[in-house]
Amino acid sequence: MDPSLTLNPLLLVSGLLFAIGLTGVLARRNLLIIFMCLELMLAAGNLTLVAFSRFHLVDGAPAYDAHVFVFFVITVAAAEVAVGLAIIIALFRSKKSTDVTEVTTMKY
Amino acid sequence: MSTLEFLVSLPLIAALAIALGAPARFTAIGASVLVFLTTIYCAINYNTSFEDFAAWQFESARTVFDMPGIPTISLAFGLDGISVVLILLSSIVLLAAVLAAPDESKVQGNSRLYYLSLLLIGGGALGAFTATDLFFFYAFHELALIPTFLMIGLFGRGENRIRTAWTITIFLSVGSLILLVGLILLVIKLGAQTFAIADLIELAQGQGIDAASQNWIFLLLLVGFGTLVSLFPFHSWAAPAYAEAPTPVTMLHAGVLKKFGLYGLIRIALPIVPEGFQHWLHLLLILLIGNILFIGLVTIAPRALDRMLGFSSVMHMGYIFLGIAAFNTMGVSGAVLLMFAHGLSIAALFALNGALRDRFGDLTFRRFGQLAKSLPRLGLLFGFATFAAIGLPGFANFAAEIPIYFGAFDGDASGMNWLRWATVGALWGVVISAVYLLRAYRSIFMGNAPKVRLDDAPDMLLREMLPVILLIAGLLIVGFSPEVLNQYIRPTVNGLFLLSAG
Amino acid sequence: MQVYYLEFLVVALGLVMLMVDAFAKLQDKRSLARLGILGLGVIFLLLFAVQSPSNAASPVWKFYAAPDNLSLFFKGVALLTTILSLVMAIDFAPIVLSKIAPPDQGAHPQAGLGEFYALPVFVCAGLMWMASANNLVSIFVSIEVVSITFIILAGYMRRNVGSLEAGVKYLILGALSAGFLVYGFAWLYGITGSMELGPITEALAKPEVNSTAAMFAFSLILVSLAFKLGAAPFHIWVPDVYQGAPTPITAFLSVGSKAGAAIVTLRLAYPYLTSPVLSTKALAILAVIAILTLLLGNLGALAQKNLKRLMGYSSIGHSGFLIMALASTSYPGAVNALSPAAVFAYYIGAYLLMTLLVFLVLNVLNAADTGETLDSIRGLAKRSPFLAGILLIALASLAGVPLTTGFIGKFLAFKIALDAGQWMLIAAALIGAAAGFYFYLKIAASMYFDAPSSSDGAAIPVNLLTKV
Amino acid sequence: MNPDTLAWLILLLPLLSAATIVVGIGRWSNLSALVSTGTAFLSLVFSVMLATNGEAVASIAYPWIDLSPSFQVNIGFTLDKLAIGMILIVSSIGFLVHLFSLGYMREDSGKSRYFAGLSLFLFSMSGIVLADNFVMMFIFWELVGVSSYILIGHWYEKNSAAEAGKKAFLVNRIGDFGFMTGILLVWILTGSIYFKEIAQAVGGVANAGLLNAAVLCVFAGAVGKSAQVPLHVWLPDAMEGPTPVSALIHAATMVAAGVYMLARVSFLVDASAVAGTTIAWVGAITALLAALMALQQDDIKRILAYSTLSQLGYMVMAQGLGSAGADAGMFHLYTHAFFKALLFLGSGAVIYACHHEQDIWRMGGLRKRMPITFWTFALGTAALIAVPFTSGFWSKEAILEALLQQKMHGPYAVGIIVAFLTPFYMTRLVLVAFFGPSRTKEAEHAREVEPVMWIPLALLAIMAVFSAYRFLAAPLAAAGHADFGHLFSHFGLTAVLSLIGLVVGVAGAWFLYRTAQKDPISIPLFRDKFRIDELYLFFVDKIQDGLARGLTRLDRDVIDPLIARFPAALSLAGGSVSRALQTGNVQTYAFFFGLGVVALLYFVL
Amino acid sequence: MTFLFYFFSALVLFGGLGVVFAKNPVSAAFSMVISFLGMAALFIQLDAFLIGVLQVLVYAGAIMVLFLFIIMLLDVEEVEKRKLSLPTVIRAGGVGAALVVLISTVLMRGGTAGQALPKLVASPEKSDVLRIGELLFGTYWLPIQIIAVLLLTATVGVVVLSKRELK
Repeated sequence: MDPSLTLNPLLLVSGLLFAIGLTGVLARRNLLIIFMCLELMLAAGNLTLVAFSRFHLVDGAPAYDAHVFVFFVITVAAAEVAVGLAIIIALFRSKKSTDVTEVTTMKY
Repeated sequence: MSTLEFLVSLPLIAALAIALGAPARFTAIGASVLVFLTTIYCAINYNTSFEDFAAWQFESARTVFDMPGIPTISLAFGLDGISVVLILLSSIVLLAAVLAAPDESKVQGNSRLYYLSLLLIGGGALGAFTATDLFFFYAFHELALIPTFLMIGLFGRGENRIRTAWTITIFLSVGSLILLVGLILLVIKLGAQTFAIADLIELAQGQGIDAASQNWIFLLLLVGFGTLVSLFPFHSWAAPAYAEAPTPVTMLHAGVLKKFGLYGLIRIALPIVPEGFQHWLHLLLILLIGNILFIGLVTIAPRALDRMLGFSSVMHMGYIFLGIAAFNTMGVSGAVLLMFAHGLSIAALFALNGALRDRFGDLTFRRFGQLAKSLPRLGLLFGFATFAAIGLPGFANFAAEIPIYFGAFDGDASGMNWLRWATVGALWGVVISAVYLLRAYRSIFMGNAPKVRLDDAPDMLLREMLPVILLIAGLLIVGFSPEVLNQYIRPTVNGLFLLSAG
Repeated sequence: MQVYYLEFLVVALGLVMLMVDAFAKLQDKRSLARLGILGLGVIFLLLFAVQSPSNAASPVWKFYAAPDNLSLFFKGVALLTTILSLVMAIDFAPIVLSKIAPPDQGAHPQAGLGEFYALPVFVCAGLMWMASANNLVSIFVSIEVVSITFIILAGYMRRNVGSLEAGVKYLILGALSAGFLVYGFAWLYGITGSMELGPITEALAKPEVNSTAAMFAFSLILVSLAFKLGAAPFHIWVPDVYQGAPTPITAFLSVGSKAGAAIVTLRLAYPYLTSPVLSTKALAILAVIAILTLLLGNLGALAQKNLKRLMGYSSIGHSGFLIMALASTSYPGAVNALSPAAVFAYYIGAYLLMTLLVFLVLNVLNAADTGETLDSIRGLAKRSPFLAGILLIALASLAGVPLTTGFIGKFLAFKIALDAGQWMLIAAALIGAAAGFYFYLKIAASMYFDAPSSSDGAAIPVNLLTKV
Repeated sequence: MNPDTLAWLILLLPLLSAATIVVGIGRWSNLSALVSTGTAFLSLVFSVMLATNGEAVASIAYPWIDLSPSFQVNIGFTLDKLAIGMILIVSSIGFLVHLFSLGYMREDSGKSRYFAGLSLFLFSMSGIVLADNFVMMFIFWELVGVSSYILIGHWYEKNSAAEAGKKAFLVNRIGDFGFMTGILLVWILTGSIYFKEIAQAVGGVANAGLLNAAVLCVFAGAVGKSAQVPLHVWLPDAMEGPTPVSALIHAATMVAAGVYMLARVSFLVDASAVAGTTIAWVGAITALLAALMALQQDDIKRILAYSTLSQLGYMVMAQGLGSAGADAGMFHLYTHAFFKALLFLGSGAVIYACHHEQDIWRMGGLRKRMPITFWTFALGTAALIAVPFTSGFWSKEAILEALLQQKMHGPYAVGIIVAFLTPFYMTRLVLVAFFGPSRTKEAEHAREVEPVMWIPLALLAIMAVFSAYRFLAAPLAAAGHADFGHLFSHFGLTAVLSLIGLVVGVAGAWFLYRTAQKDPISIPLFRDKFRIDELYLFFVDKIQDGLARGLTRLDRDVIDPLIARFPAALSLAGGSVSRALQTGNVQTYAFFFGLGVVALLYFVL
Repeated sequence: MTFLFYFFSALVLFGGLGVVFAKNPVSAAFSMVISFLGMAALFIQLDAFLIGVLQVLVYAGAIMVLFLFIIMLLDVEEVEKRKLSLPTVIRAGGVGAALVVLISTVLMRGGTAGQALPKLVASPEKSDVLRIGELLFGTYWLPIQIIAVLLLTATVGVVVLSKRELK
């Protein structure tokens, strides 16, 4: 890879993706899409981790600890998606909708 | 188990026993009598030549909580001259209150809870007055909070009783929270490793607390203790609460529990943060004059006896504060004596108020008149209690007020100062309290025939009179011979000023 | 015995329960819960048999802190909470079943109940791991075990709108907080180059550490932890989820989840609070959070009518006290200084007892189908003096009336804040505590002062296990 | 018996009697009456024994409050001439009143209470007289107030009596407020509360301003108790009590206490010229106003009451001279005690005979029907209007002389004017009540009273005439200086003016009232007592009660909201904010979450 | 090569934006896949081959399919009926923009600016798959067990939650 690449652009990309994900969570009403945005945020975290690991060499190699962490994050994300989708299905069954703004029976 | 541990646990054990099914009234009276006898025993065996303010008699202590970072907490008890007087007060009023409580069958609701709460309140007071560890000193007082709340809400009179229960509870708990902050701060600033009051005083004698911190701490203590004592302007809980609480609770609260704040000021604030005290002296004087004159005048206005008595109890706190503000042997001794006297007299007044309420319900003055004719015994006892509260010679109140006035006036002859002007105000307050109490007496017991039905209002029975007679007898004995109690108070208060003398 | 066996025993217990549920034809699946209670009880006893590690070189210690009193205490809290939640869950069984309709004809009439008892056991394991986690990875995975399982449990009663709603809310906000946690961990790793808390602490203590980046990472992590603790401004989920979730789960969530989050917060804040460069700012931000939490939680509870919701606000308020203790830390403390860890331990210990007591009573009421609003406990003192008395004591303790355990916690929190001279915090805590008096006593008032509502004047049955 | 024992017995016997009646024997009213009268008699006996003993120094004191070394209050005695003389007056009048009451209150339902009150009164009064320090005096001072409250309000079913009792107590309390302040001021100035020590220390007091204030404050006590203007309003109302009580209050006990106290502390008045002048003027004004008011009263007891006020004015005038006038004042107090007791008991007999009719215009012609009463009453009147050679003549002369000598010309002039007025209104009273025809049935059916009532009258009549003479005034030797030699050697301006006043007054009344059937002159201002009562009423109703109501409102609407309700409302509002965040919409929650993140990061970065 | 970085970065970001602005969930899912593919490429550029492959396998292969499956299951028509509401978008955008500003601040002041890409020292003897495998099942045995528990509970949970109900 181009040695002229510096850390900041990578971090910027991940930061932007994180912000985009957050914006999506805040803006969208469809639970499914909200869930995708959450995945984007997790992925942004992963990108940050990998970027840092590549810039903090251990014995000349990338820090694999971070890679392992990314591995865990991906696993957790998958589990989360599974559970989330299960809940979404249950919700859809009872409400016939995946619009979060309709889930407001409890307030104040 | 030491004597004092026995004394304090008696009412608590009795309360537990009632909760578990012991006959309520019988157990409560039995426990109160035992408490009374135990206090008498303590009083008799107290060595009155003992002038150390940082030491106690009948001491006992057991460590209950010890962790790094906070001072050791011990369940420690002890008696000084002041607490001897106060436990005497507590036990007399407790006995009177339990006697004045209605029979189990006449309690509207859970009679077990009724007596149990009374005992808890009494036990809390006894604990607070005998604890020599700051933590338990505080904690025991709070013990009474919930029972008071329940008692007023459950057994109180009037439609507003629940609101009133709230008011008193929130007011007092906020007050105690502020107090708690003050107390913890005090311990921190002293760098104490225990909560033993003796250690705290000793530390204060050494390095002490810097002036700025003293000012803060005293202010916190003043507001905290003051709220508990209904110091102006933190008084608005008192009158309605006393008016609407069940009679025995009012007797215990107005008579005994309220004195905790004053005791705290003398026991904790005066020896440990004297500079803070001096710094806020003028504020204290203004507030206590607020109690005496402002609340005094307010006391004239109510149209019903119970509220008026409630306010009068607030007003009379001003005199005790004046004694403390005087900050000399006379003033402080007088203040302690007045705590005792006021406790008995207000308890007697409220007991009689309760007797009237049992007979006639609503206590609006307009409905009454000439009762001395049909209820002569009630009239006579009420007269005694009234005159005691007015501060008539022969009753303990007067014997306490005199040293307070002299204490507050003490000093050089150069002229008037704040303290002296405050005393003059307090003297005028004596006129005011005569105005409202005599008005009350006049409109209830004298004058034209009453509007209320007298057929089903028999004169007082011996059973009802007993608590009042007990209280009035106490007042008269001490009034004729204040030395009965001064012998305890004097050395301890001297000890306090020996401390401040260095 | 090695300390990390404990969690595996718990997991094994959970597996056994799942297996029994699946293969043994149980008549009454509630015996599964009893089995779980028994097993967890045994494991709780084993806590006292933990030895100091013999295999110091094992890689496990990179992820798992050597046993100390603190972690053992929090493991105990986790076990105890789970046990009590299972006790509640036994009573709660009919309600759960009514909200998850039987799947097919011929299926076991209690289908779905077994998992309701087994999942908390896995949560327990997660909480115990949290108590010992000392590595970003293990912290992350154990937190996720707990929170994902809680999502399931909160939404467990899927035919109940409230429960489902609780599940959805916890799901979205929980995932959001997980995103912040990952992102924060990534940055923390980027700054320090390590996943282990020990080296992280050393790295952050260096004077050349970049405070902007470090504080950025701290904030992101704090967002997530504050969410788990229910601290403002990330507390918003708490009342809703508490209200919607099945009562035993609410109880579990309020104590277990909070305890786990508390110890993780303690661990993760430590490097920052000890760092000479970062501690001032870290303390300030904690103080702000504490003030907000104390006020929003306690004041929010004032006008609350639903008891579970009220407990939610109360839980926020208690988090405020916890964070207040953390925000008043001074590292390195004086020799005899009060450590926030001790305050946490006492506070959580007391909080556990009284909160679970409240929920036990609520659960009994729930099971007796009396509802969970303030109105539903009107006149409880007349219907069931025993329950009312218990609830009164628990409430007094929550309110912090002296001579109850709750007072010790509050007392310590005040003490440590006063030690630090945090005046704003103290003021907020005073307001909070005063408000607490009001709303806890409001429950008591309803029990004692009001007449029982309408017909259900009957005494409420309480089963023996709950009574104990 | 030694003087100490005697003094203690005199003091405690009445208390014992009162306590016995209250605690034990109250239900047997006759027994109560006997016990009370018996102790009164014993007191008299012991007083006489004390008097024959002469001056003594008391040695036994009871330490009441002992906060040594800073403060010690003893119950101890002064047994000098002043005290002994006074105790003699108190106990003798007291005994006679008891005796009279046995008859007068025979049928009363509250007889036990009444006699308990009398005993308490006697106890209190003895305490004041014997006190050797200010605090002790104050103690009994207050007790006198209570006793008067009990006795004046004896017929409590009557609104007027209930009010009168209360009024007496409260007005006295106002005076006591000043008295206590005065005591405190004297204490800081001289460092003592004991009369003996104060007398020694008062010379050394540097702060003259404070001393003036102190003496005036102490005097305020006397103003209240001795019913001087402006605190005189209670005394006429005190007539609501049974007549013997009026006699007791007016003659020997309550009102005398103020004068006695001033005499006791005359050294203080000496030390403060300003205070002395003020005291003299207050006395003078009281004497004048009271005499003017007496001119237009119709109630026999009220006329006497105002005359008492007026005479008290004389005494206080004398006390304003300090030790120079103290003897004269006490002398007048002594003579006045007898003739005023006589007059009151006489009027009591009249009222009793007329079935509780008190309006003089509804009497008339009693001279024939009640001869003994009439003659004794006439003798009392003679003494009061200072007919030469009666006791009142000597004592009044002494006061005016003293005033003249001390160059208090203003009060002296007022004193002379009053000397014109007194004979006028007293003659009016006697003429209307005893002469002419009976105007009502009650008056027609009046008969002479029984011996138990007229014997005291007779005894008192003797005293009224002769008490000024040395053989009877021996106990008051220092003061009692009525002798002919004195009269002739000093026969001068004062005597002449007094005699002119006497003649003019009697003649004027004779001329106006000899045959009058109704009052020929009408001066509303005098009749309405200068509207001072209304002024007080205004103060109580409008100012005090208004203030009470206003402050109540302030307390309820400002202080309570400020201290309690405002914070509570604020908390609830905060709670609403907190709850308003919970919209129930998870998207909003996420938004707050994001907002929180941004805020947090902004705060940190 | 820098071009590749920018290209894939753009892919990542536009994919992300696509998710946010997609009209219906299906296109959102596809945008997400595009984003993740770009990210996988970035991973590979950063010498994280295994992670890159996993990213493709797990996200593009599994998760997206899962999403699509659910979307189909739930009947797309029903899924998104309403448009975005403007205030929500504005406030969300506001928060997002603020976050971007804050992150940029961190990037400017956070000490990460100008860090050049260090050269890998020699080609690794072991592939990163091997290294990560060793780590995962050696050093990281405890977390992997925990993750296992997580997957177990998730599975149980999903089964319980989505069990078919009798109507």
